[in-house]
Amino acid sequence: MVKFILRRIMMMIPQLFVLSVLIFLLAKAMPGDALTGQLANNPKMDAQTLAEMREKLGLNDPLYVQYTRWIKNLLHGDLGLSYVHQQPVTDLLAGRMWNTILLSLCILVLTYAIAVPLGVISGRWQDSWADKLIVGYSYVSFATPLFIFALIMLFLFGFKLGWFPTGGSVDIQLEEGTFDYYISKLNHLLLPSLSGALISTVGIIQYLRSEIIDTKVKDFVRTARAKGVPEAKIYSRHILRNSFLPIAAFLGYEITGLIGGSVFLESIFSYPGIGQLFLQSIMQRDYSVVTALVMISGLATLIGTLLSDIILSVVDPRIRID
Amino acid sequence: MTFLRVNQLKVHYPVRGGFFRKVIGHVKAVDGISFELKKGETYGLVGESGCGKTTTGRTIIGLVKATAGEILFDGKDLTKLSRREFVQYRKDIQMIFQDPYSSLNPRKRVLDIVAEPLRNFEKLSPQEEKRKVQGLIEKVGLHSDSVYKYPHEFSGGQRQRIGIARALTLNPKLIIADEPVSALDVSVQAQVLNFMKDIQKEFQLTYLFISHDLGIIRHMCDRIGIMYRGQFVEEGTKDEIFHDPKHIYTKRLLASIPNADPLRRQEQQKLRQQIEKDYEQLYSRYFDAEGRVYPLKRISETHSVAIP
Amino acid sequence: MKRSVLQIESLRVSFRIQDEYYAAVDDVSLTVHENEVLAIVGESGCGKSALALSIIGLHPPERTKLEGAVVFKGKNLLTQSVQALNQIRGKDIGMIFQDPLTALNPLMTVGKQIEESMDYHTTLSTAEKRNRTLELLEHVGIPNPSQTYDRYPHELSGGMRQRIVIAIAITCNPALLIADEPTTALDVTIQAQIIRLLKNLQQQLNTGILLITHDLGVVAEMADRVAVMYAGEIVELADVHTLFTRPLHPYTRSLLQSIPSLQTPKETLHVIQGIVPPLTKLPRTGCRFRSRISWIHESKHEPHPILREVEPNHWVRCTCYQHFYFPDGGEKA
Amino acid sequence: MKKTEYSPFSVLWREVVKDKLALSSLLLLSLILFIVYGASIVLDQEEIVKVDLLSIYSPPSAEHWLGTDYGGRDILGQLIIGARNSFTIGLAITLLTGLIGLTIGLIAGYFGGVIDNIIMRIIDFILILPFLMLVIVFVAIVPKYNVFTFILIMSAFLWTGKARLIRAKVLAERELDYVSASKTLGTPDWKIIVREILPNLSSIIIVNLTLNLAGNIGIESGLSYLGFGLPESTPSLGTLVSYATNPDVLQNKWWVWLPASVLILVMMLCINFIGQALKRAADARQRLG
Repeated sequence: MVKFILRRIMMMIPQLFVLSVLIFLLAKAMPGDALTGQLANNPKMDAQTLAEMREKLGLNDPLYVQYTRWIKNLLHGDLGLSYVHQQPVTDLLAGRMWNTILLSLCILVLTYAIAVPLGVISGRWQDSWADKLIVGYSYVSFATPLFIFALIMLFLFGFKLGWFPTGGSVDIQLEEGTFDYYISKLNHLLLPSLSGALISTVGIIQYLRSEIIDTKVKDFVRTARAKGVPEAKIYSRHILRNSFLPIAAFLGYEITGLIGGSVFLESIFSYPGIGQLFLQSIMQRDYSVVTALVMISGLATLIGTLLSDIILSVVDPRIRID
Repeated sequence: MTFLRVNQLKVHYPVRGGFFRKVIGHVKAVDGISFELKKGETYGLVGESGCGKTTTGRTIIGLVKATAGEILFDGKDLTKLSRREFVQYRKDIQMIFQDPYSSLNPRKRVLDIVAEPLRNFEKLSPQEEKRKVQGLIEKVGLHSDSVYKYPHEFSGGQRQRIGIARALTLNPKLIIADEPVSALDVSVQAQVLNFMKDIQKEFQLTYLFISHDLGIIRHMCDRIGIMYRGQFVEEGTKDEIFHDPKHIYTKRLLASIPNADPLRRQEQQKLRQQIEKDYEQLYSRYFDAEGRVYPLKRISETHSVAIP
Repeated sequence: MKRSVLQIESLRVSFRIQDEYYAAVDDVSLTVHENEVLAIVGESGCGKSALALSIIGLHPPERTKLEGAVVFKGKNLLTQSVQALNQIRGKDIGMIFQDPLTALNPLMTVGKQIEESMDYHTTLSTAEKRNRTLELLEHVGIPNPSQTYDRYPHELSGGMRQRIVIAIAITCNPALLIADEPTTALDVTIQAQIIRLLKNLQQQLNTGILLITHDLGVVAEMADRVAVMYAGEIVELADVHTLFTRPLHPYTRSLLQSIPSLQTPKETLHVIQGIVPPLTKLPRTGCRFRSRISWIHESKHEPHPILREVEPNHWVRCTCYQHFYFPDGGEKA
Repeated sequence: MKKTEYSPFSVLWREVVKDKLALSSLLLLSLILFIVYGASIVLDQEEIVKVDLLSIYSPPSAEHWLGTDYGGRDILGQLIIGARNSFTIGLAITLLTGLIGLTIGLIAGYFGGVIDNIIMRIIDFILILPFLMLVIVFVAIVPKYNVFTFILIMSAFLWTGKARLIRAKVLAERELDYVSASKTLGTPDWKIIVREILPNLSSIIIVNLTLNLAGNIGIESGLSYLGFGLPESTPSLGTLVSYATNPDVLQNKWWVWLPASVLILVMMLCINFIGQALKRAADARQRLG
């Protein structure tokens, strides 16, 4: 097991390397460099000082030297300096990262909490009215783009009905640490995460449904019936366990969707997370932040796929390597 | 007259493992077998699942690459030929597949299925092509209108005959039949087996007949090779193998065949128990330390056994 | 006379295909006695598997219609609730399936799969269940039972897996075993071992076995009595010796002639004309085999053929057997 | 002599027509596309994007059926042009990624070995990339950014899923004996791929392309919504929706963003219902064998 995880991590290294090179080159290809932003803030800076600062920051070094320096800093947790906000990127990220992780977790929990029961109902009572309803819902949510759904949710429940706050991550008047503060935080999370979750359930529902329908007619289920296993236990012990297996593999890949989703959700609900930060930074040409965010997202996806593989190898005895 | 000679043929697949997915061993699907086919005979390859009989057949026809050894056909070593050169020999060696369902493309009409080899090798006008295909289809006992139908409109036995018609299109000299009837019901089996015997005479075919069913092998074959874990255990004429088996593995295999006479049940059971006992006691005399059989040793003009 | 364990009375099993029901098993009556192997033999599509699965209600109920009666221990199984059936399945009636790879849950150790049936049919403690499982593993000829207990199905060979399936079926010493093509997926040497194992179990446990197979060789090796099925009906029923030495029905005779025999080789095999008709096109009246022996005149068939006892314990359907001959010169026995 | 109709297209077509929901979706979609493409020929794009300061945010009226935006521009006109652009671009991306994915998937699946290994490594790598972020970065840094570069950027990422799907199907198909048979009959590889394997994948490909078309329209309008989609000179449905980022517009000027949202929704639902019907038909066919 340890060996398997180790090898899986080893396999990530070349991917990470290529990813970092790609991002580094992209960062270099972005119009202007780290100092252009500063120039905008400080118009009095003359060409002479600019050139000197360039030299000092090593921006004139050959690419590979710059890359090595960048990656070395990266490994030390130094993501560079945001020239718009005039503070280290790590500091800038800390709070927003937490917000995004919170939002993503909420979406993930809600997604599974909605999708798993619906998928099971739909698969077990195939062709019943409940199944038809669930399948109908999954078709509609599959077809609906996230940003439109989120906008309509905001329009209806935020503005028209006023049930939920329409922006931010917490009521700014509240003090951190109080009970009301956390309630407010949760309240701000609810509408965006519900919007995200209701759209992302579709994959799991459809997959679980077809897995259950396929597993239902497998020979080993017939063996269990021939053993006299009661119907409820047939599902809990045999069908569901086997059907959940592929869903476990989904977990890691959800992360890609969550990152993309956070960009939309945070922008629509003005939720201060890294998705929103990313859009702002791109527009303000704050490239060190952009680079850091892309790198972190790539890493998160990689870890997600790693998690999926580990989960799979734990639950499926057939995939035990070594 | 030697027609095809297989010489020390090996097909090994690498097994990867360990930290860096290095090659840590080989699956020896076929491990150094030699035999030859004579013109017009039916040679049977028998063995249990995983013994390498199917791989052997597929290697001869070029679907699987040989790791080592020679396949001599018309004095040419087929394993050394490039794909382009091999094409010339395609016409002479054809194959009948096990599964009559997957071996016919469901999206093609019978006409297009049977004409496929013609289009590759002969430039015929559509009329000539159709005439030739209809002739073949009638030869295998189907109505000539069948050429406009799709495979799913036929039963298993009929599909298998369409497969045979396709194999016959180029007038091959050798046909490799890989479990040609094991997917069929017994009554249909008989039909296909009889038919294969008929066309053998008519087209002067040589068969390499691969099967796990000893009853069918006995019905069809002149000479038989018994395979075990990629190697030959015994080779001989039908009578030698069935009446005078020398290797304990062959004896055990033959004793396992259900006896169609219910009165001789006890007798058969006793024989099996005796052979099982011998198998355990004499194991080291027939198998080496790794559980592999010894190289074949010739004990008569036609009979060879793997004993030290 | 042996006690009977299962009586099938005028059983009809119909499946719904596009809003219409078609009988795959039609008016079949059979009795299985204790300590005997009753074989049902026939080609694919003759209804033998449909018959086997209907006994303990394993067909999907929403598209299956069961008529007649299957009497086991004084109860008609066809009218039992699923809960009541579950008390019988795995306890009094064990079932063995064709493909030992797919018949086992890939995510459960084989030990747990054997124990599962004890969970519902016994009040044994965990330790007792484990002991019984190890005993069963030993009984079905598995070396190292305690190691095998924790294995997953994919770690075992085909023959070993089939032994596990058998162990599951005999966990509660059932009075009846239904074996649906138990050796078809196995190599011939393994087949011989499994046949021997089943024969031994039958004698040790005094079990009645209903053996479903297409392989006449397996029938000859295992069965005490044989029912030959064609197109949903039993066409001949006799003890195994009679059936192989004095087969009467044209279908039985044709079938025996179409197999290459090891004992009596012949140049050409008998070919049965035509094909087994698909379920939706089964002939429903008259002798169902008549279209495949077209050289026998229509008048030789009965209009409504019934299964008749033509000699003690030898039953044949339709009168056509009296007039049947092989067009290519007859049987070379 | 009875000829049986067995072309996959005709079978799928029959299934869609039988499915009432899919049939009405098809009719509705055809109607929308007919109006959109028909009207966009007649409409003068210059006229529509011209700023008219006298009628800023005017609600629907006889002159402007769907009102105007912050520049006083006619919403209906923008809607039609936008729908045309979004659909055309979605279609272009679908076809381009379909072509790339199909070619690469067929090659990787059929030949296997080293080629397959390399291709799969590349695909695995692209799949772990944060797609949305990278597209935005590319859009931000590509010089001379226009519709074509947008299509290229999108396609560079989106072919992978299709290639993977096709490869998996080809791998399964390749093991079937009809492919072995063709090899033993001397049929060249390219012919086996194109004439033998491809027809057996056609229904899967049709289904996949249909569902992808909807997805691509969604991604395009989403990116345009964020401001990183089509260049400003090319109206898109997403651009109209993006006016809703202004809370005032979202709350009080529904005619600006709601029609575009609804139009996207309706188009995507229609395409999806057709796609799902195709999928059911294709699955059923596969079950039949």
